[in-house]
Amino acid sequence: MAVTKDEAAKSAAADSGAATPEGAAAAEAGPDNTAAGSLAASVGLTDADLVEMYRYVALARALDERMWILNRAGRIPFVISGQGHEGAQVGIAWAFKRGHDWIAPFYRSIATCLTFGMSPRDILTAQYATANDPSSGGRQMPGHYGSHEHNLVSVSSPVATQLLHAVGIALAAKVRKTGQVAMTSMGEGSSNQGDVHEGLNFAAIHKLPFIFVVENNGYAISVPMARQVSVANVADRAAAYGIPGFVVDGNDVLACYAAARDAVARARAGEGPTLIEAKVTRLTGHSSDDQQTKYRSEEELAAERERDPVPAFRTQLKEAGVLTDETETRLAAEIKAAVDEATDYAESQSDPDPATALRYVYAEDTE
Amino acid sequence: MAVTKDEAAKSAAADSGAATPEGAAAAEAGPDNTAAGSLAASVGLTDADLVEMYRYVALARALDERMWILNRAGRIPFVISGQGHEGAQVGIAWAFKRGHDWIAPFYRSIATCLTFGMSPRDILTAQYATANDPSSGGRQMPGHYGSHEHNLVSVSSPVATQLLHAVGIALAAKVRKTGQVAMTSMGEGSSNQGDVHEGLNFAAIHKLPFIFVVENNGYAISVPMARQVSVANVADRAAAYGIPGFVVDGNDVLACYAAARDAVARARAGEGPTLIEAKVTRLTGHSSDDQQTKYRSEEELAAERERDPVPAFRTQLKEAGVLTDETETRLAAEIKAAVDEATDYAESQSDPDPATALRYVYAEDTE
Amino acid sequence: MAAKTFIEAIRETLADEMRRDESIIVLGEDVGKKGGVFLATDGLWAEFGDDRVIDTPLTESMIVGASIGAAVNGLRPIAEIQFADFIFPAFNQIVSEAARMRYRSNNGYGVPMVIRAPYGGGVHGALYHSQSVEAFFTHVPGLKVVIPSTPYDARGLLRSSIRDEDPVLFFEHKKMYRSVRGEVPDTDYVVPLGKAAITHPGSQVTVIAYGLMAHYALEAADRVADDGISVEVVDLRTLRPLDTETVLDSVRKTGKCLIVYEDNRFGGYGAEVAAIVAEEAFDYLDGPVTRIAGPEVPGVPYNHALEDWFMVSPEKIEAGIRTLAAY
Amino acid sequence: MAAKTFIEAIRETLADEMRRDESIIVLGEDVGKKGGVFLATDGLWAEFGDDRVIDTPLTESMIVGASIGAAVNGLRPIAEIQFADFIFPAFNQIVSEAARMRYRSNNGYGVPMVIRAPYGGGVHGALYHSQSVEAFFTHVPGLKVVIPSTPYDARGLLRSSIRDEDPVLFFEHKKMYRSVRGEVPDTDYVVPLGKAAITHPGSQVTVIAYGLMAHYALEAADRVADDGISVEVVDLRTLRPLDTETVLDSVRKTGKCLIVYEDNRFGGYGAEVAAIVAEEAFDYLDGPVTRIAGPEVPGVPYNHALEDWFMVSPEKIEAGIRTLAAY
Ligand SMILES: Cc1ncc(C[n+]2csc(CCOP(=O)(O)OP(=O)(O)O)c2C)c(N)n1
Ligand SMILES: Cc1ncc(C[n+]2csc(CCOP(=O)(O)OP(=O)(O)O)c2C)c(N)n1
Ligand SMILES: [Mg+2]
Ligand SMILES: [Mg+2]
Repeated sequence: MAVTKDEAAKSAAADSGAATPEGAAAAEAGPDNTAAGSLAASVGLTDADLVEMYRYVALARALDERMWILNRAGRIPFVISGQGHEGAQVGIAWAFKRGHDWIAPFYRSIATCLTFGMSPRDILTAQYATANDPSSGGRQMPGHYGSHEHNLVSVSSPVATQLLHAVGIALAAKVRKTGQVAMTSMGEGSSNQGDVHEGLNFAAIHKLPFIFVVENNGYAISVPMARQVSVANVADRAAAYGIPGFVVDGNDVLACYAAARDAVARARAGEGPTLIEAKVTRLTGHSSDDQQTKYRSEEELAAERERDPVPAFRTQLKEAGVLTDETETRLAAEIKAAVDEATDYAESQSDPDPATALRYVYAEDTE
Repeated sequence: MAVTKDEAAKSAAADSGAATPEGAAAAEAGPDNTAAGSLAASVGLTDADLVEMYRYVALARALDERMWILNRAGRIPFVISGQGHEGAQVGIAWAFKRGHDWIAPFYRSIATCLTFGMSPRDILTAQYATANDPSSGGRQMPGHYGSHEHNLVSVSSPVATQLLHAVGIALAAKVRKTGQVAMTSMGEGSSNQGDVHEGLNFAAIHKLPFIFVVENNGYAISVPMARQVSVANVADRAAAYGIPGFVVDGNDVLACYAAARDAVARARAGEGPTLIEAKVTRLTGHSSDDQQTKYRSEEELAAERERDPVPAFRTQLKEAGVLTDETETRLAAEIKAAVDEATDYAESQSDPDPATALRYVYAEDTE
Repeated sequence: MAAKTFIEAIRETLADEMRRDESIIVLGEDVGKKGGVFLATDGLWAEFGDDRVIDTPLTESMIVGASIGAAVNGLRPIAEIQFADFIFPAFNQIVSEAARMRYRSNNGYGVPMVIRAPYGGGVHGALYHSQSVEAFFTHVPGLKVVIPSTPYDARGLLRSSIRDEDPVLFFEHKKMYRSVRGEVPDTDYVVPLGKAAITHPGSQVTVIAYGLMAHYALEAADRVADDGISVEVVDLRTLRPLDTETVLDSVRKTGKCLIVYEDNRFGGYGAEVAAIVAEEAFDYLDGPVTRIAGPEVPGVPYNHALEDWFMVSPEKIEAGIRTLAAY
Repeated sequence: MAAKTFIEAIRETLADEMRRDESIIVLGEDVGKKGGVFLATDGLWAEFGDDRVIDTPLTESMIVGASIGAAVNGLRPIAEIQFADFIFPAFNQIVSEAARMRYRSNNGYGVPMVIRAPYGGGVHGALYHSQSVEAFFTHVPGLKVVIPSTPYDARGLLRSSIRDEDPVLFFEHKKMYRSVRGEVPDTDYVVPLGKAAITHPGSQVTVIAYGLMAHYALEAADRVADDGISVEVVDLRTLRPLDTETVLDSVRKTGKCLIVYEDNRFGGYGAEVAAIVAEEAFDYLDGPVTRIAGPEVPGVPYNHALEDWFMVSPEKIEAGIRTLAAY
C-alpha cells in the first residue's frame, strides 16, 4: 500500500538527516569524536549527539521547574511533572526516527515530546490551555500532549489505553510496509491494566514493530510497587509473551539509548516487540494536587533526590570530556532564554473562543 | 470474622467425609489398596477413589453424548460440549473440598460440576431450560451451569469474567479466614482477556488461595493456538506474576489430580495462587452451531480422537487392576440408567411461567 | 437486480469496499477461515489474505484499541465484535478513546473505523446473545450509530459508514440475517448517514422504529389498516445523528407518536426520541407520546416461553397503535 | 447536631458502617494510606487495617470483578472508582456480571456491593475528570443508582446502599465535597432508596434535578421567586429505581416540567424522565416538557472559558424556567 505524500515528505526529511537526532548526529559527527573507546562511540553516537541529548534533558527539567513556579504563582492551576524521568525519556526517544516513527506518550512525557519535535512553546501553551495549544487547543488538562505533525498520539487520561493505539499503529506500519516503528510509554502501575496484556499478546503473535516502555518510578500515586505489581520487574513479564524484556537504569541515559536502539533494530528487522523497563524516580508529588509526604518518608525522599538523572548525565559527560564548562554555560543560558521566551509567549496567548467549542466533534466538510 | 452457619454446616459435612470425594476415599480405603507401589498410592488416593473418579468421567461423557442425540432429535436446540475435557476436569476437581471450596466454572465444565455435586438431572434440566433447572430456572442457555448449594458460581457468557469472581471469593476466604480455596477454569483463548492479567496480578500480590485452571484444547472456536496465544504454553505466563505454573496432560487424570492437590495444599498454606494448564482436546465442534471441518483437517480430527481421556483412563485403571470388567459393566449400566432417568425427568418438567419472568431482578422481601 | 438476504448484502459490500480501497482491513474473532460465526465475512480471507483479514485473539478491547491506532496510521479498519453483547470489554476504548480522539486533539487526529456487531433477540440467544446495546453508544458525542433494516439500506449505509471519517457503530439484527431479503442494486449507491426513511406513509399515527422493529411496525400497520387506522412508519436507520426533521414532520402531521424498541424500556434509545417529540411537537400532539419496548429484566431469558414474553411483537405494537389511535 | 461537609458525611458513614458490620471492606486506588485522592476514606486504613481497607493496583475491572466475588462469598465490598470517568474499564463487570448475577442464577446468588465514584464538572477536570456517567447505568436492570445532593442525604442514602442486597452505584459530585455543608444527625437514620424529595414546594413549574444541579435548581427557583414565579424543585436522589409517583404528582399539579442534568443532553438520564412525564402526565401539561442539559461535545473541555460554556448554571436554569413559565 502506498505511503501517503505527507508521510513520504516526513520520512524524506527524516532520511535527509537534519530533521532527526540521528540525522543531526550524522551531520555533526567527525571521525575524531567517534574514535573507538570514546563514550559516544561506545554506543555508536557522536559527542554532538551526547551534547544534544543533554540539552533535551536539561531543557525538559527547566520547563518542568518553570511549570511548578507558575503553579505556585497561581498562573496555572495544575502541574503533572516528568522530573526524574527525563534521562530515560531522552535516551529512549533518541533511538527513533523523528517524523517517521510513532510514539504514544503519557502525561509525564515532556522530555519525550521535546525530543520528538515539540517545542517549549508547545509545552507551555498546553499548561495555559491557550487557543493555539497544539496538543488540544486548550481542551485538555496540562500533560495531555500530542502532535500529528510529530507523530505523537494525543494523550488521554485513562491509563494504558494508548498501548493498544501504538500496537494498532505498528499493525498499520506492517500492513502498509511503511517501515515505521511504534513506541508507547507509561508507568508501572498502569502496566497492570488489562489492555497491556491484550496488546502485548497481539503484538507478539504478529511480530509487530512495537516497543513498550515502562517508566517505573516505584509508585502509582501513593501505592508502592509491592502492592501494584506482583513481580520485581515489569520486564519480567516480557517472557509471558515470548518477547525480550530489559531493565535499564533510567539515570543512565546512554544505557537507555542502547536498549532502545537495539529494540528499534529488532522491530525494523521484523523480529517483533520489545519491553524496556527504565527504573526512574519521581522527584515530585504525583501532581500539584498530591502531598507525597503523607505516604513517603523523609529518608526515602532524600535518597530519591540522589537518583536525579540531570546531574548524573551532566557529570558523566563532563568526566568524559564531552561537555565542557563553556558548553554547559552556553546551553544553560540558551535554555533559560528559551523557557523565558516560551513563558512570555504562552502568557500572552488568548483563551479558546467558546464559539469554537462545538467544533471537531466530527470531521468537518468531508466531501 | 465468623463463618456463617450455612458454611459451617457445609464444611462440617465436608470434614465428616462422606460428603466429599476425599471423604469417600478416606471411608473406603483399606490399608491393602493403598499399599505403596499401587497406582492409587502413587498419588495418595485409594482404588475406591480411582473407580469413583472414573465413574464421574464416564458419566460426564454419557450425559454429553446424550445431549447431542437430543439435539439431533430436535429435543434441545443447542449443545455446548465438554467432550475431551472430562479427564482434566474430574482429576482437578477431585482435589477440592466439595461443599467448602469454590469453583467458578465455564461452559464446558460438565464433569467439574458433576464432581462438585451437581446431578445428571441438574445438567439435563439446564439443557431443557425447565422451570426447576437449578442453574438458572430456564433463563440461561445450556452450558451456563451454577449452584449456590454446591459453591459453583453461576456461569455467564462473556469469557474470563469469572476469574475475577474467583479471585474475589479467595479474597473473602482470606479476610474471613474460612480456609476455603477458590478455583476458576476457562479455555486458552479466554486467558488472553485483560481480566486475567488484572486478576492474577492481584491474587499474586495478596497470596490469595486461588487456582487458575486453563483447559487448553488448542482452539478458540476456529482460531488455533498459534494465532491466539504468543507463547507455547499459557502456563509460561505464571512467571509473569511470580506464581508457579504447570502444564499437565489432560488425558492423564491422576497427573491432573496431583497438580491440583499440590496447588490446593499451597493455597491452604497461604502460599498463594497456582496456574495449571491442562492440554486437552476438543472432540466436537465448538458447539452445535459450529462446523469444525471448515477449519480443521480430517487428519487433524482423526489424530485428536486418539487423545480421548475416557478410554485412556479406563485402560489405565484396568491395566493397574483397579477397574475390573464387572465393575466397568456395572458402572456402565448404572450410568446409562442415570442418564435415561435424568432425560425422562428433564423431558417431563415444565417450562418456566412467564408470570415469574420479572422476579429476582433485585432481592425480594429483604427486611 | 437480484433479491439478496440481509447478510449477503453486508458480505458483498465488505468485499466491494475492500476491492475499492486497499486501506480497509477486517479484524475480529473467527472472521478469517471460518468467515465469522454468522458468515458475514465468508470469503474475505480467501480473497484478501492474512494481512487484511485478521483472526484476532479473543480480546475485544484490543480489537477496538488496535483499530483506533491502525486508523490513526492510515488504515480504515472494520472491526467485528462477534456479538453486540461482547462489546462491553471494549467500552472504554470506544467511549473514552475512539469517540474523543478528534475532539481532544482539536482535530489533530480522527478515527475512521467501523465496528460491526450482530445484536437483538428472538433467536434463543438468552441473556448474552440477544442484547440491544445501542443506547449505550447513541448517548456518546463523537460516535455515529447505524441500524439498517433492509438489504438495500444495509449496503448503502455500510458504504457510507466505511467511507466516513469518524467511528461508526454498525449494528445488524441477527434474526434478520437470513430471514430478510430485498432488492439490492449492483451500483455504487450510498445511503447517507443521518437520514430516516418513511417506509409506510400514513396520516393518523406515527410509529418510529429501527432494525427488526421496523419490520414489525410495518406488519402492525398492515393489521390495523383494515380497520381504517392509517399509520405512518418511520424507519430511523441512523440513530446518531438522529434525523429529527423527518421525525417531527411526521408527528406534526399525525399528531400521535408511538416509539418502538426492543431494548429495555427505561433509558433506552426511544426515551430520547420521545423527549424530543414531546418537547418540539408539543403543540401538535393529540395524544401522549407512547413507547412499546422490552421489559425491565437484565437480558432476554432463554426458555421460549420467557423469550416470547420479553420480545416486542407485531401484536404488541398493534395493540399500542390501537390504544393511541383511540385516544 | 453539627453542620458537616458533603465529604465528611460520606467519610463518617463509611467508618460507622464498617464498625457496625465487619463484613464490610473498602477497596480501590489510593484509598489506604493516602485516604483517597479526595480523602473520602481518610482514616479508615488506620482504624480497620490492611484486610478491610485495600489499596488495589490500578485496575478497575479487577476492583469491581473481585468485589463481585467477595460479595458472593460473604463480604460487603465498597469499591471506590477514583473518578467516575475511569469506571469504563469495569463496564463489562458491572453491566454483564454484577447487574445480572441474581437474575441469571434465578436468585441463586446476589451481589450486595456499593461502587462509589466522584463525578461531575466545574472543577477544571477537563474531558476525563468531569464526566457524568449515570445514564450508562440507570438503563441497566439489576443496578441501582444513587446521587445525593446534601450531607444529610449522602449519609442516609449511603447507609441504605451499603445495607442493600443488590449492587448500588453511588455517585458523588466532586464539586460538592467541600463546598456543600449541612446538618447531619448522629443517629442511625437511613434515607430509603427510590424516594425523591421536594426541596422547594411551588405551584407553577416543576424543576427536576439531582446532584449539583439540585442546588442550582434551588438557586434558580429563588431568582425567579421575586418575579412571582412559583417553582417546585424535585431532587430525585435515587435515579434507579425512579420515584415516578413524586415526579408525576408534582407535574400534574404544576402542569409544567423542566428537567435539568449536567450530562450531554442526547440520551442522557433526563430523557427518560421527560418521556415518562410526557406520557403519563400528558393530560395535565400546560407546556412542553423541556430540558436543560450539557451540550453535545464528548466531555467537558478544560479551559475555563470552554468549561463555563459547557456547564449548566443557575442562570441557564433560570432562563429555562422563565421561558416555560411564560409558555
Ligand atoms: C483507568 C484509570 N484509572 C485511574 C486513573 C487515575 N490515575 C492517574 S495516574 C495514576 C497512577 C499511575 O501510576 P503509574 O502508572 O505508576 O504512573 P506514574 O504516575 O507513577 O508515572 C492514577 C491512579 C487514571 N488516570 N486512569
Ligand atoms: C467476551 C467474549 N467474546 C466472545 C465470546 C464468543 N465466544 C464464546 S466461546 C469463544 C471461544 C473460547 O475459546 P477458548 O477460551 O479457547 O475456550 P474453548 O471454547 O476452546 O473451550 C468465543 C470467541 C464470548 N463468549 N465472550
Ligand atoms: Mg509509577
Ligand atoms: Mg480453546
